[in-house]
Amino acid sequence: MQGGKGVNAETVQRWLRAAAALLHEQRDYLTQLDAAIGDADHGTNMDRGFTAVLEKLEELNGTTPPGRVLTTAGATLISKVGGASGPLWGTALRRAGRALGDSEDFGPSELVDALDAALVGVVELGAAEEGDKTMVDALAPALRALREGLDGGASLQDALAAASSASEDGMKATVPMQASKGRASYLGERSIGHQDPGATSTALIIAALARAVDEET
Amino acid sequence: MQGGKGVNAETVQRWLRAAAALLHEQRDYLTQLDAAIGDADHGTNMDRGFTAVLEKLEELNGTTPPGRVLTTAGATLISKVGGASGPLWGTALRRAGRALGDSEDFGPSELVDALDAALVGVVELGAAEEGDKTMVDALAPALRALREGLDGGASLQDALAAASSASEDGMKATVPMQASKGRASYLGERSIGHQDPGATSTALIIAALARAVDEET
Amino acid sequence: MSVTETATGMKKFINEPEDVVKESLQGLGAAHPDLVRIDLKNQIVVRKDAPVAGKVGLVSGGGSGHEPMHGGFVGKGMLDAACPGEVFTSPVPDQMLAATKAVDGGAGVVHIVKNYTGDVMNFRLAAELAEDEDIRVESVLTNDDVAVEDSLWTAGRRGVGVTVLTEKIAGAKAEAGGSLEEVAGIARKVNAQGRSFGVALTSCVTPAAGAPTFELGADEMEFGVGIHGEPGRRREKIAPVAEIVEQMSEAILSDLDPRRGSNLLAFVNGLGGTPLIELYVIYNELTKQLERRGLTATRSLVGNYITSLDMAGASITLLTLDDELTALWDAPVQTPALRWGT
Amino acid sequence: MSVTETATGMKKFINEPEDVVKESLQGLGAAHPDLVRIDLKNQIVVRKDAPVAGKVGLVSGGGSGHEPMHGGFVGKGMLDAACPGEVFTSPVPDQMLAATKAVDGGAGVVHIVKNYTGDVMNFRLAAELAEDEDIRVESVLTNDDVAVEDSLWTAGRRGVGVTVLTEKIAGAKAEAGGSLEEVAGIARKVNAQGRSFGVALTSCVTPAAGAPTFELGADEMEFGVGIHGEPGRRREKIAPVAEIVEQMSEAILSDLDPRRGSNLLAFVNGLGGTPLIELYVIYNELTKQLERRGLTATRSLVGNYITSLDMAGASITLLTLDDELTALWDAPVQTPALRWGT
Ligand SMILES: Nc1ncnc2c1ncn2[C@@H]1O[C@H](COP(=O)(O)OP(=O)(O)O)[C@@H](O)[C@H]1O
Ligand SMILES: Nc1ncnc2c1ncn2[C@@H]1O[C@H](COP(=O)(O)OP(=O)(O)O)[C@@H](O)[C@H]1O
Ligand SMILES: [Mg+2]
Ligand SMILES: [Mg+2]
Ligand SMILES: [Mg+2]
Ligand SMILES: [Mg+2]
Repeated sequence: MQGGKGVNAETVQRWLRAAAALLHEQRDYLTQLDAAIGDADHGTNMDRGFTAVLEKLEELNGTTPPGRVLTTAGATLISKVGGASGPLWGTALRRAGRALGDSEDFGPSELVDALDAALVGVVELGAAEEGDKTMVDALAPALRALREGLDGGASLQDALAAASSASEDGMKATVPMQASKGRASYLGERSIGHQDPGATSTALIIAALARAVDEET
Repeated sequence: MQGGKGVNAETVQRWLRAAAALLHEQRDYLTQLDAAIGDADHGTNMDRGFTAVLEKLEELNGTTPPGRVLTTAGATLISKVGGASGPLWGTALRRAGRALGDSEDFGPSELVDALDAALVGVVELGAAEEGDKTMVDALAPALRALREGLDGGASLQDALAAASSASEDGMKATVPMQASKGRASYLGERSIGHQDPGATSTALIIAALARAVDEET
Repeated sequence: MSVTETATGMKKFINEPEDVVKESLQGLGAAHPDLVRIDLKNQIVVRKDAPVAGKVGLVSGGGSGHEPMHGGFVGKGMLDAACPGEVFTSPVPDQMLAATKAVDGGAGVVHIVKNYTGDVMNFRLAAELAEDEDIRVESVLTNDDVAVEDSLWTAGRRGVGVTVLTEKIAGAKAEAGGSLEEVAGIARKVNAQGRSFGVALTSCVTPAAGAPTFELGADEMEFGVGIHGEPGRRREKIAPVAEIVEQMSEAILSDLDPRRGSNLLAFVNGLGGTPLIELYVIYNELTKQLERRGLTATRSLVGNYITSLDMAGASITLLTLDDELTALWDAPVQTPALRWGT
Repeated sequence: MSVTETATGMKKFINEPEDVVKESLQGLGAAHPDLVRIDLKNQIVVRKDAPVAGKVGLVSGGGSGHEPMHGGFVGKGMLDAACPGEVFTSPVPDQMLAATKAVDGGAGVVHIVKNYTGDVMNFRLAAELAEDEDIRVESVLTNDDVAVEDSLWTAGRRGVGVTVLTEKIAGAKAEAGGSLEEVAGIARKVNAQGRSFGVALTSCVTPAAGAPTFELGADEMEFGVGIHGEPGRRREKIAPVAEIVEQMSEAILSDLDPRRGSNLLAFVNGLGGTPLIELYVIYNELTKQLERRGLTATRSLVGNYITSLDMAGASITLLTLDDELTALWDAPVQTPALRWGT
């Protein structure tokens, strides 16, 4: 496969650690965003969840395949977070993990399949489409950009960098949107003008993935 | 009797009207004083009471003797005010009225006896002495000054003017006192530095009396 | 003046401030016609089936703003009537006389009076008027607030949380056919065996004033506050609840001084603006404090029962129990605010 | 971090913000050992004598901060278990599964779920897990808040006050031996016949944030607020309560549209920081609104039952009654927060 070596358990663990660090750092910011159009707990929720994930990672020995690491992380989020983001991100990581199966390491195309499975899981559970002002608005563009980048022959690193900035654009694009899913939808037009907290945490998680793979080389 | 003509029902009614007007005017101020060392209702209480007294006065025909006017006013305060000031001022006016009996009009010495009876009634009910930081600190000095003035040959008007300023001095003197009666006593030393609301309303009522008699001439 | 005009700091569901008490009473009557009736003219709440022939009548009253006390405690097994005064102002003798006459079943009437100068004076005048009409009246004073020293230099300790327990237990005694002396006796016993202490995190706002009665810093609490916004012993920085409850328990227990192994009724009361989730956190800390001292809470009451309008704060009341008090506490009660048994 | 360090705007009786829920649960368990037991590990409140063999189990849950809902409604005649999440965050499937297993008496378990995305998703995952363990689960959604339009463009109406009535009435049906379908059926009927509307005068302050969730001007109210501090339909100037209640009643009744002469259960609920004296003023205004429309409140509930931490505000819930619902409402209930009959 082209564009640098494959991704392995190492990378996945680095991804989750980087995500946990970013979410912890941005915890209060995410909660403030949620205060504006939700119930002021998104930062606390994600931070609580990924802190629990880190603890779980300690228990795993080095030999656990990357897919297993992700399903474990997803299950942990489901049992620790609650709210909307718990089941959604929990399902996302579990589906991604299942897609990877038990292989020791994997390449770009498997990563695309994994993220695709994650998105499908989120949409199955939450029934949100792009434009509904949810995490989907940051996840879907990331996946598209990754796929396009790789198809266009870019390296995994470069494709992920593109995915990350696409995710950020998607996050910013939620500002003018009127929410039609989740708590923010209760606000109707008053949800316009605020950035969606879940899209924001999603952009952080994608950025963490890009960073984790980048550090490979 | 020396020093101007006697006092009659007219005068008493003017007194009560003037008192009602002053208390209504100072209502919020009295309540603020009570907020500092009590429960923020003294202005409301006195205003409610004397407003009811005014209504009662309407029902009395001109022939009602002054003593009757005062006992009626006292009974009205007892039924309308509540709190500490209701029974205290109600008793004061009732006792004063009883002291005057049914005479058509009366002179300075009867007025002294009436105010003396009022003070005795207040002390019987509340067991406060001068220095306890209560209405007694404004009522007792007024009575003393009135008596001394008249004994010294002053006119009723002048003696009452002296009584009124003595009452104001007594009111001001409550500021440095530590309360040992009423709600303010719960504060212990923290009651020091605040002017007693009841002493303040009492000074207003004495001032109203001086004014009412002054208008005679 | 309407709420819109006086809105600053006035976050209240009211029409005219001067009508709050009467309108709230009408609401109480409309919501609980099976338990109470309202005499609007006399501004009193009367048990539906009063007077109960042969039963000692139980009357209490005081300023409004402490709901559900007292009106919410009128009903079978507790009060026969309540006299609500204006907000934070004791009721007048006329109300108390009307209530006393309305509930006298021939066995006499007990007045439960919280120890405040105004309440004491007005109930005293009312008792005299009632006796003029040949109704036997026994007055019982509650004065359980250990935040106030009971000395010659004060009006004496305030009546607070123990009043609720006194009304419930004396009410059960009256329901059980106790005589005037017995009902008054058990009421005095409850008062003697109970102590309270309160803490405020914010001031209350009276409808008449429309602004906080006292100012507290964002990180301050009023330690030993009264239920009328009367300031307390001292002002302190807000501390973790474990420390606050330790200090409150210490103040109460050093005065009550129950012997080790005693059974207690532990009453954690909200002052109006503090949510139940916090009251249960306080109760959790309280049980630790009691354990440390070899005491057991065999009965509990947690909620907003004697409040101070919208004040954020809480009080703790501890009552030493014996079999008689426990049985009377457990006896059926049917009032708007306390209901159990049948 | 301790309260003293985070005190600004944080007028709460707590230790560490992250421990509030667990410590409050411990307090609930300590105060009511006769009614409930606490499973701290799974963070659930379980009826003392659960599982009751042959009885349909009733489980509810949701974010904390709404006390007494749901933990205070666990006991005979109401819920068999409650799953409290973190403050304003729905609980997790693990808790719901543990609760479901703890109360299954062999007749299946009904989940009462308030319509919020998070609650719905987590209960859905829990139901799947329970079915894997061969426990029959029926989920009932409550969505009574008419402040939110129920359209394709929203997550649908929120579940609020009617949840309390649903838990009481379905609980009575289960106690009476109703089947899984019957209990779920009556619960759905209550939800279908009930509507609510809420107004906030102040924002709540979550322990985690330590500051108001939203800012309201001194003379503003949030009209149509949710129980998590979610802003409502619009912001308005505070008006006299008569006007506020007229608007609330209008919003509810135009949607519920009961026929003239209907009997209603009128539920005036405090959001946590509003004192009872005001709730009864609201009830008084509400009875006028109902009269005007030829409706009668034959049953009432007034108090803080589904709250939003320390928020000053109130909600009104109206439920159309028939003989069956009335009888089930009157049936005995023995929980920390609702108690009557035996
Ligand atoms: N139906 C849905 N589909 C996808 N994402 C959703 C959906 N509903 C909510 N979200 C996401 O969840 C975020 C809120 O998460 P969080 O605050 O943790 O949960 P809660 O709303 O239960 O408090 C929103 O910002 C949004 O991005
Ligand atoms: N025992 C007493 N004797 C005389 N005056 C008293 C006594 N107790 C209180 N007062 C007076 O009453 C005033 C308070 O009256 P008010 O606020 O109307 O009643 P309350 O204290 O019941 O709210 C005090 O300022 C004091 O002057
Ligand atoms: Mg949220
Ligand atoms: Mg006062
Ligand atoms: Mg007063
Ligand atoms: Mg939430």
